[in-house]
Amino acid sequence: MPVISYREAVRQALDEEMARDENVFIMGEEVGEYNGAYKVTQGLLDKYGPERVRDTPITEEGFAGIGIGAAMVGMRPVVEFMTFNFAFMAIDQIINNAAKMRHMSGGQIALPIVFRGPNGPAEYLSSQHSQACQTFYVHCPGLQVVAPSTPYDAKGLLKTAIRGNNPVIFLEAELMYSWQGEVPTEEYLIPFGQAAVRREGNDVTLIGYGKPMKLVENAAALLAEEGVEAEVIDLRSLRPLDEQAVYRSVRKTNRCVIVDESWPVCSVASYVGWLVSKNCFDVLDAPVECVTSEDVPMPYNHALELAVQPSVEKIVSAARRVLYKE
Amino acid sequence: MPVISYREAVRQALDEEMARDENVFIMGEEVGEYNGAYKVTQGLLDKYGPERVRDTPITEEGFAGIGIGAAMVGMRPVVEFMTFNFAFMAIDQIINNAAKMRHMSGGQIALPIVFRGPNGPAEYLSSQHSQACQTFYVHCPGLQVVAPSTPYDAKGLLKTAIRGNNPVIFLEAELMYSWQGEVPTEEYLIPFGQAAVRREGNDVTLIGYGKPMKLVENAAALLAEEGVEAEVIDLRSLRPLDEQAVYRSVRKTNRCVIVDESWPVCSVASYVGWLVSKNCFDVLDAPVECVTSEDVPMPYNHALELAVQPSVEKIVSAARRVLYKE
Amino acid sequence: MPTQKNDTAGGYQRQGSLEIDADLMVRLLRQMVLIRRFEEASAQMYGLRKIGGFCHLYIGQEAVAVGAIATLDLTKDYVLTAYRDHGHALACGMDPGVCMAELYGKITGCSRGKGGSMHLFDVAHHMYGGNGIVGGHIPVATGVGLKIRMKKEDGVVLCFFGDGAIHQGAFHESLNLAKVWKLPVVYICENNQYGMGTDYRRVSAVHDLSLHGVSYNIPGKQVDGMNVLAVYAAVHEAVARARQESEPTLLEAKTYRYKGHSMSDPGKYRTKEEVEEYRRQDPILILQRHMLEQRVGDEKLFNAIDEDVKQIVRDAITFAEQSPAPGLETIYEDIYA
Amino acid sequence: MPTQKNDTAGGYQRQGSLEIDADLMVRLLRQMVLIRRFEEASAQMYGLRKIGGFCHLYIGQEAVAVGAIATLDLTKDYVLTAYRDHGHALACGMDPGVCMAELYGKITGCSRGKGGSMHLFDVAHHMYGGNGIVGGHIPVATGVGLKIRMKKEDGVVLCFFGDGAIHQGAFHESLNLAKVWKLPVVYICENNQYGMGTDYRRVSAVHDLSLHGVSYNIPGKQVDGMNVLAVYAAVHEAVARARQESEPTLLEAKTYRYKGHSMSDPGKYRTKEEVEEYRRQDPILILQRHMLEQRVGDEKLFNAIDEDVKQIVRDAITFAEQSPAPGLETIYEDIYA
Ligand SMILES: Cc1ncc(C[n+]2csc(CCOP(=O)(O)OP(=O)(O)O)c2C)c(N)n1
Ligand SMILES: Cc1ncc(C[n+]2csc(CCOP(=O)(O)OP(=O)(O)O)c2C)c(N)n1
Ligand SMILES: [Mg+2]
Ligand SMILES: [Mg+2]
Repeated sequence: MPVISYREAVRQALDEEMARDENVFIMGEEVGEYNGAYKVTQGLLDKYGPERVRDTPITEEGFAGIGIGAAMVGMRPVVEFMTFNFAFMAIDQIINNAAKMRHMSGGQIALPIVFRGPNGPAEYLSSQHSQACQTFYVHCPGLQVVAPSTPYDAKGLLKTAIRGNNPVIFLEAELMYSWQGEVPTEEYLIPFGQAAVRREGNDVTLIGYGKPMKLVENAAALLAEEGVEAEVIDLRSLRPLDEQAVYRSVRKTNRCVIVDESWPVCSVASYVGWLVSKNCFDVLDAPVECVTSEDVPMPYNHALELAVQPSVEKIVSAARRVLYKE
Repeated sequence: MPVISYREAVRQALDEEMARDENVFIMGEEVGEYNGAYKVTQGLLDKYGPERVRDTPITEEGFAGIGIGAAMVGMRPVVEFMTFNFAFMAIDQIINNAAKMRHMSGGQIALPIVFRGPNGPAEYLSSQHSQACQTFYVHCPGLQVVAPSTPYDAKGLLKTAIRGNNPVIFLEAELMYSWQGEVPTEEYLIPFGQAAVRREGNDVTLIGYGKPMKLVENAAALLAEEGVEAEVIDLRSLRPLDEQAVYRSVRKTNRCVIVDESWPVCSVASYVGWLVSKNCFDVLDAPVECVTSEDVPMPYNHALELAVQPSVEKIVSAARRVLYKE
Repeated sequence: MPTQKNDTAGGYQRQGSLEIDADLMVRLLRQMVLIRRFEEASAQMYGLRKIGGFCHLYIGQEAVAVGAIATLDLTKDYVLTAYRDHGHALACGMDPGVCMAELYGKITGCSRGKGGSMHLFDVAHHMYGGNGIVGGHIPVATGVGLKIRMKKEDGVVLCFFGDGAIHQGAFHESLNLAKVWKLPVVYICENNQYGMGTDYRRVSAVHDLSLHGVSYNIPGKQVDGMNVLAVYAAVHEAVARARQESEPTLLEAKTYRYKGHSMSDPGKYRTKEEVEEYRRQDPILILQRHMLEQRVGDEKLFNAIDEDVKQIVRDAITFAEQSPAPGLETIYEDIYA
Repeated sequence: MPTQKNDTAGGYQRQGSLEIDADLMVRLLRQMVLIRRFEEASAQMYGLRKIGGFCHLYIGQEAVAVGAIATLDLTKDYVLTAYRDHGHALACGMDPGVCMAELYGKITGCSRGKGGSMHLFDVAHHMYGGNGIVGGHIPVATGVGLKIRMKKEDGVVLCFFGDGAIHQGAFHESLNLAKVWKLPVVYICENNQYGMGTDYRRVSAVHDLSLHGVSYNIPGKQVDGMNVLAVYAAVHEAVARARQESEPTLLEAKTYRYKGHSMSDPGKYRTKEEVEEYRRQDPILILQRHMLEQRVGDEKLFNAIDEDVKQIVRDAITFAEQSPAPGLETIYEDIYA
């Protein structure tokens, strides 16, 4: 199977869906002539022209809303936010229009639109440019939210997102774009709401999604060296959430650590933490631990920047805690 | 002690703080000549004039940012959002500027600003006008968030908010404005981060905040009739959160129900639910239950509208569940 | 709504270079009267607590929606507006019973009782809401225009909004893109002088709102929003430009609402005299007077229309009254595909 | 920065009705050269990975910040800008060492290593950032103007932003309120022709950005942003209006950045020739040429300034290099009062 980058996987999904359906188009800042701030849309302007690969001015609220309007009447826009930090400018459109349109029209209107772009900390960016914004969307019914952690998932989930008839928040990450992974040449789609078991084990369940998955897998490898077999679950889709996959694993391991690079309060981690605590109450041998970013804005200094985020050490340590080894 | 309305309590806090400090001023839609969309600012224009009670155009992003700028240089703006549903227009200013200004200036800049207004469901308003928006702010470090449930708390907490040097999200509710309660004539302030025990009991801890507190107290009364003594905790302040008050109670009752009128996923309820599950792990006799709004946009039809929100019956039923009586 | 009857002789009237014939005048009158009676009934039913929440009546502004939407072909054109949407909904030809049922929160309402007064939608009639966030639908309407352009259709979009919405960033971002992308959207600012209790002159740096076109190289024009024929003519011209050249236009229709902002607003921010003055320029009276002058209508016709319309509104209420409420299970419906 | 030396004779130059004396020209030149050398050093240190993340150089645009800020009295006036802020910071008189230490992420940086290149702040010099969200600081700057007005101070605010920011709703909402409330804010659009890789003409409905004043009844004016004296004169006039009449102004300074958008941008969206053409209109050269003509400076002076400035920049780097990194405990600091 060819090994390609996450960036290329996203690009392939866009390319294939644009080729497949002429209603699919891309809009956002620098997606066209510049080939994408992070080169995700490289080559698409040349292939599909400026009608379908639209450079916008820096007006997130405006173009998000324009995407919504186009989607209401049958187009399938893919709106790129240069990063999700800038989507706060557009969040009224997403929360008040995209998530509500089907509902407040009594089901008359489908809204096939994808909002995608990098999310979460990158490097040396300080506090306005390094936020993990998933909570803002996962909280809101009417949206779907996915956060693929591999090129394979990125491609399969993005194709599902584009073909679906719901507004989807599709979370990538600048630092993931160069990650490599196997992606088949044949077409495939990955349904929403299905977590993936990345590693099987009986001693502790490690749950994560998106960029921190690499840390989680590395932590699991380290734990294996000390004889702890961790089961690793990648949620992939946050809304809908595959609760059963989580419970299945925790019922086997009786211990659970959740990893999330967002702030801790009202995080996906804490929500899953509560779900597990409640629904696996009788089988849990230890409190559910969450490893999140610290509850602080992101500092610029790199050592500090790394220190506030989840790390392999923090995950290993949390796993040891739920195993009462620390 | 005089009995006044929640509306009047908020108004008194504004009035007293404006009288005390000439840097305090109010801005927002209809706060002046109209005396407030919900009459909270009644009389203040007459008393303090249009320089300090400023009617704005309908430009939430603009006037929120203007408030932030004024606060950076020593003013103490109180920004009214007609409702927090409209604050999505301004949330970039709140998340990216208000919550970050002190941090990204390395502590040089204090930001004494209050964003206040009604939050949460009112009646017959459908999905764009009836959202409980706390998660969006509680999630974000750099902000403080309070949600008083009584006139007494509203006054004391608002005065603290205005005198403090941090950006505060102050959550009221349209349907609470007419609630009555005792408020002393002498000045008092309520510090942030202190929950209130509304009722003592040993059988189950019921936790809530803001408007649903009335439901929680009614539920406790009903439970008492069946011989269940619930301890009722009003969080009052969501960020900072008085974790210890919660744990203290749950360590006594060994059972916990959390009530929250927001959507369930990534809610304050689920966060507290995880905290309790983790930090009271050894003493919990039952899984922590959350009673939230349903995970759906708000319908207009009144019966449906009520059905999606927390109710006394739902709280009683959850309490019974954690007592294994149902 | 019964199909339009051509019950007058074929007089016509020039409005600018545009010919407006008797049939059209009757149609316009009929729609304005329908909206007026529908709104009066809404107020009454609100008083009886059949309708709740925010209910923003359109009385006084009928000429704007009616004159503007009459220029459209709603098999290919589109309408979007804000929360004061009953008038636009009816002018688009939406069924008054279905609209009233929505105000009642019934399952037979256009939005299955989920949307209420502020969220009237009818995909069949190309009425795309009914939006409650001031300014929030302006980019959305612009996006409908983008679809028309991308699909090379010859439709146009009318985007209605208030004087209060024009300051929102969303409006400005939209106009810039509509011009840059050459989108067939006619932006119609219904300047009824007040955004809630705020006289627009208190919060607007300019008092001629059509000036906002200048920054976007978009033609801007003021039009008498109490005169349905003037509205028709101005929108007709803008629609033609949109349809033929795919160019946006900004129109400011000077109008007035007789009632409070919503049912809960006593309207103390304006004088009785001011309201009376505008009532004397009532859009229905203006058109009727004009029809009398042009001899394309008489009291008898007017009365017939009124009777006809009243019956339609009575039927709408009966329909709403007799419709069932949505079942509780519908709470989980209409959220995801 | 050492205090300004008056090392030329007292020649002066009229720019419009404004007198610009030799001392001022030397000061302006010195600041522009300081920024130039500081930015070159930043690029170099970025190459050495001493600085990371987004680093937006101001080279080519020096005349705008320097000419504009020179009109201010920073004991009472204020400056706010976006993420391309090194030039404004230095023009406000911020210590180059403290700025460089911030770029290095050191505890001695103005923002204690929390902010980095995009977030230079110095309350003592009334430099209020350094904001990373395009358009997001425009309302904030407007709010600083509101404080001045409410406290009846006679300060003014300069709000700098790019051609890319002018379409953001935040800009439009701000201008409307600045006019309605009569705020002493001068909005300076630094039109360096590109917002990242986007030629502004591709995304702007109008090509004369100063036209945006029209919608707000605010005077709008274009100015040659490569000519520091022209900038000085135009801003001087706008500042006077703000100070005396408390009225906002919109200025569009036509300028150019020589480097990529940030350090990671190869700048393929423009030709070498275009860049070369602007380099020939280099703001430093233009001023030097002018000073030579006016006989208020010579090569010797220019070299002396350059040597002096280079030493300042070397010292700044030494300071940054030798400063300690912030301790891990600082993570929890500077968040709440
Ligand atoms: C973003 C937002 N802010 C505030 C409101 C509350 N609100 C509803 S209508 C209205 C006034 C709007 O006035 P205008 O645009 O002139 O329309 P009109 O009501 O006159 O038709 C306000 C402030 C809202 N719905 N949305
Ligand atoms: C709201 C927002 N959207 C997008 C970005 C990403 N971004 C950073 S700078 C920039 C270009 C801005 O161009 P301009 O305003 O002309 O300023 P210049 O860089 O030319 O100084 C963009 C798109 C951002 N920082 N904020
Ligand atoms: Mg109005
Ligand atoms: Mg630029």
